Amino acid sequence: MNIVTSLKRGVLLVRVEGELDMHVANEFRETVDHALELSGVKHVLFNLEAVKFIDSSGLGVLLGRYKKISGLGGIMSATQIQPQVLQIFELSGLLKIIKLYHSEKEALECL
Amino acid sequence: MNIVTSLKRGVLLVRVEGELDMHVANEFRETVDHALELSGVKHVLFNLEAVKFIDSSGLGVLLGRYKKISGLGGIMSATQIQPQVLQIFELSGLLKIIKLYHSEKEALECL
Amino acid sequence: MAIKNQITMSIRSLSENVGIARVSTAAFAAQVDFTLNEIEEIKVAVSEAVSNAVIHGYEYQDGEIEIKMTLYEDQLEYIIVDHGKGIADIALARQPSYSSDPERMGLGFAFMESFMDELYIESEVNKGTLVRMVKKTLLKTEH
Amino acid sequence: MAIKNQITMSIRSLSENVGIARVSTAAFAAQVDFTLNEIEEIKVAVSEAVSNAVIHGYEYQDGEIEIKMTLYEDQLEYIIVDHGKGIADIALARQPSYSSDPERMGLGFAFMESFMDELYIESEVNKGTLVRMVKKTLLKTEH
Ligand SMILES: Nc1ncnc2c1ncn2[C@@H]1O[C@H](COP(=O)(O)OP(=O)(O)O)[C@@H](O)[C@H]1O
Ligand SMILES: Nc1ncnc2c1ncn2[C@@H]1O[C@H](COP(=O)(O)OP(=O)(O)O)[C@@H](O)[C@H]1O
Repeated sequence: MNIVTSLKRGVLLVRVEGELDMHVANEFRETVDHALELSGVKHVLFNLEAVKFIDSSGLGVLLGRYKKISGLGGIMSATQIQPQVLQIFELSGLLKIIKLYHSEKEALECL
Repeated sequence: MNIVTSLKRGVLLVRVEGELDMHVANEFRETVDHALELSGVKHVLFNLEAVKFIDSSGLGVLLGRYKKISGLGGIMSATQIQPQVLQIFELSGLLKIIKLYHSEKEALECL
Repeated sequence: MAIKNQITMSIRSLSENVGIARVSTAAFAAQVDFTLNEIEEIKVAVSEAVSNAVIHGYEYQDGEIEIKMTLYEDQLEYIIVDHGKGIADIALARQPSYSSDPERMGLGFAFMESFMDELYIESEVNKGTLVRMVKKTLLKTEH
Repeated sequence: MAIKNQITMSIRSLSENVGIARVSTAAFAAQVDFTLNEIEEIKVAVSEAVSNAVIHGYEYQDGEIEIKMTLYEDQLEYIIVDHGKGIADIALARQPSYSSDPERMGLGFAFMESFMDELYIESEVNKGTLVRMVKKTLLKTEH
């Protein structure tokens, strides 16, 4: 798992690479929460292009981030989701609460 | 394993995809030998771009093809070898008897 | 039913082994002409079952998890066994969104159920849990 | 030496399982910060040992092959065991280019030797063969 966070136009951009399962769930949660606190912004955009696998443990951390972000009044969105990850998002209902964009550019313009 | 053979300027071009181990050795041998007989040509060019793995069983079939081809007075050559496969070729001495080219085009012009 | 291939694995209850189990079971499934999507479904189902053994079965403590993969004429079977805590009420545990852990989503069994063709659970409190999942290979050819 | 992780596998002696063993052992090795090249070397070594069990140990007949992978503080160990034909003269078998089969290259043990840091072979005729290979992980970190 490789996570790179950066600030773009008042949005926390999180680029994730790897398989989002229970093994990396803690590290993922801590990295994102830490970056959120440091940056002081409230909107988060996940670029999931390099996430080839997710299961319910990975979903759980994303849902936890959603609760935190919306508690701050922010919007959680994602871009470049792989079909396999999208299927899991659909099944779990996560698709209803997370905003999807085709590209980072599009997302940053809309947020 | 996926093997596609074709005739180009009197050379049998063999494009291989997959892992060249004992599981696919027989199929590989039969496909190449059959194409050699059908075509009636004597030079063979292997495009190994999509061969990500080879072990001594895979090497064995290549060496067997070399013996057959040189017995017919032909030249055996290969193109686009992956670094990992190249290392095995070097260690086994196969590099000394097989001609390497950068591209199919270069090989077909030289053969 | 004649067994065409079988692999058994015994892994330690460690989170890093969930990914290794996933890779191994996917490689086993690749013998059959499943689509990439079906292989992904198997990976999710196995990931859920093995994660459950680590999280709930052994509560992140030491333990062994056994994985048995069997290829039959018409189906692929995965059995995941732990010798941990066990499940008191299987019907409750299988309910979507039910989790004994407020931090978790309760979707593990729901995913196993939707991604595989059969799901069977056997469990005894303080003895352990066995999860058996089947994916049909009918109309598929083998490599 | 403390064991940090361990997985055992039992596979049938079938050529399709050589690739599955390779994938599983590579996934196990990926816990350590090996380079891609080192992982490839491990894959070749494991492929040779498992292929030998299928080809020479069981001569393509039914049989079980056990694979034990262990991660220690400073090394990764792979043990491959078959209960087949065995090797009468291990020193001879280890010689590069020696093969009891004229169709083969006799490079299996040579590759195991050059790609791993240690190679140890134990064998008894009609009992079986054990191959133990070690790759040092010194100076590597774990994920
Ligand atoms: N191997 C197991 N050992 C003990 N309890 C288990 C096991 N697997 C599942 N359970 C129980 O079943 C519940 C539901 O499991 P699941 O649907 O996978 O959701 P989750 O893992 O998110 O809790 C778990 O919360 C747990 O109480
Ligand atoms: N698992 C085994 N069981 C029985 N004999 C073996 C086994 N592994 C190797 N051998 C013997 O050792 C010889 C050398 O093995 P190796 O160096 O791998 O070359 P190759 O597989 O090409 O013959 C084999 O030809 C065989 O006679």
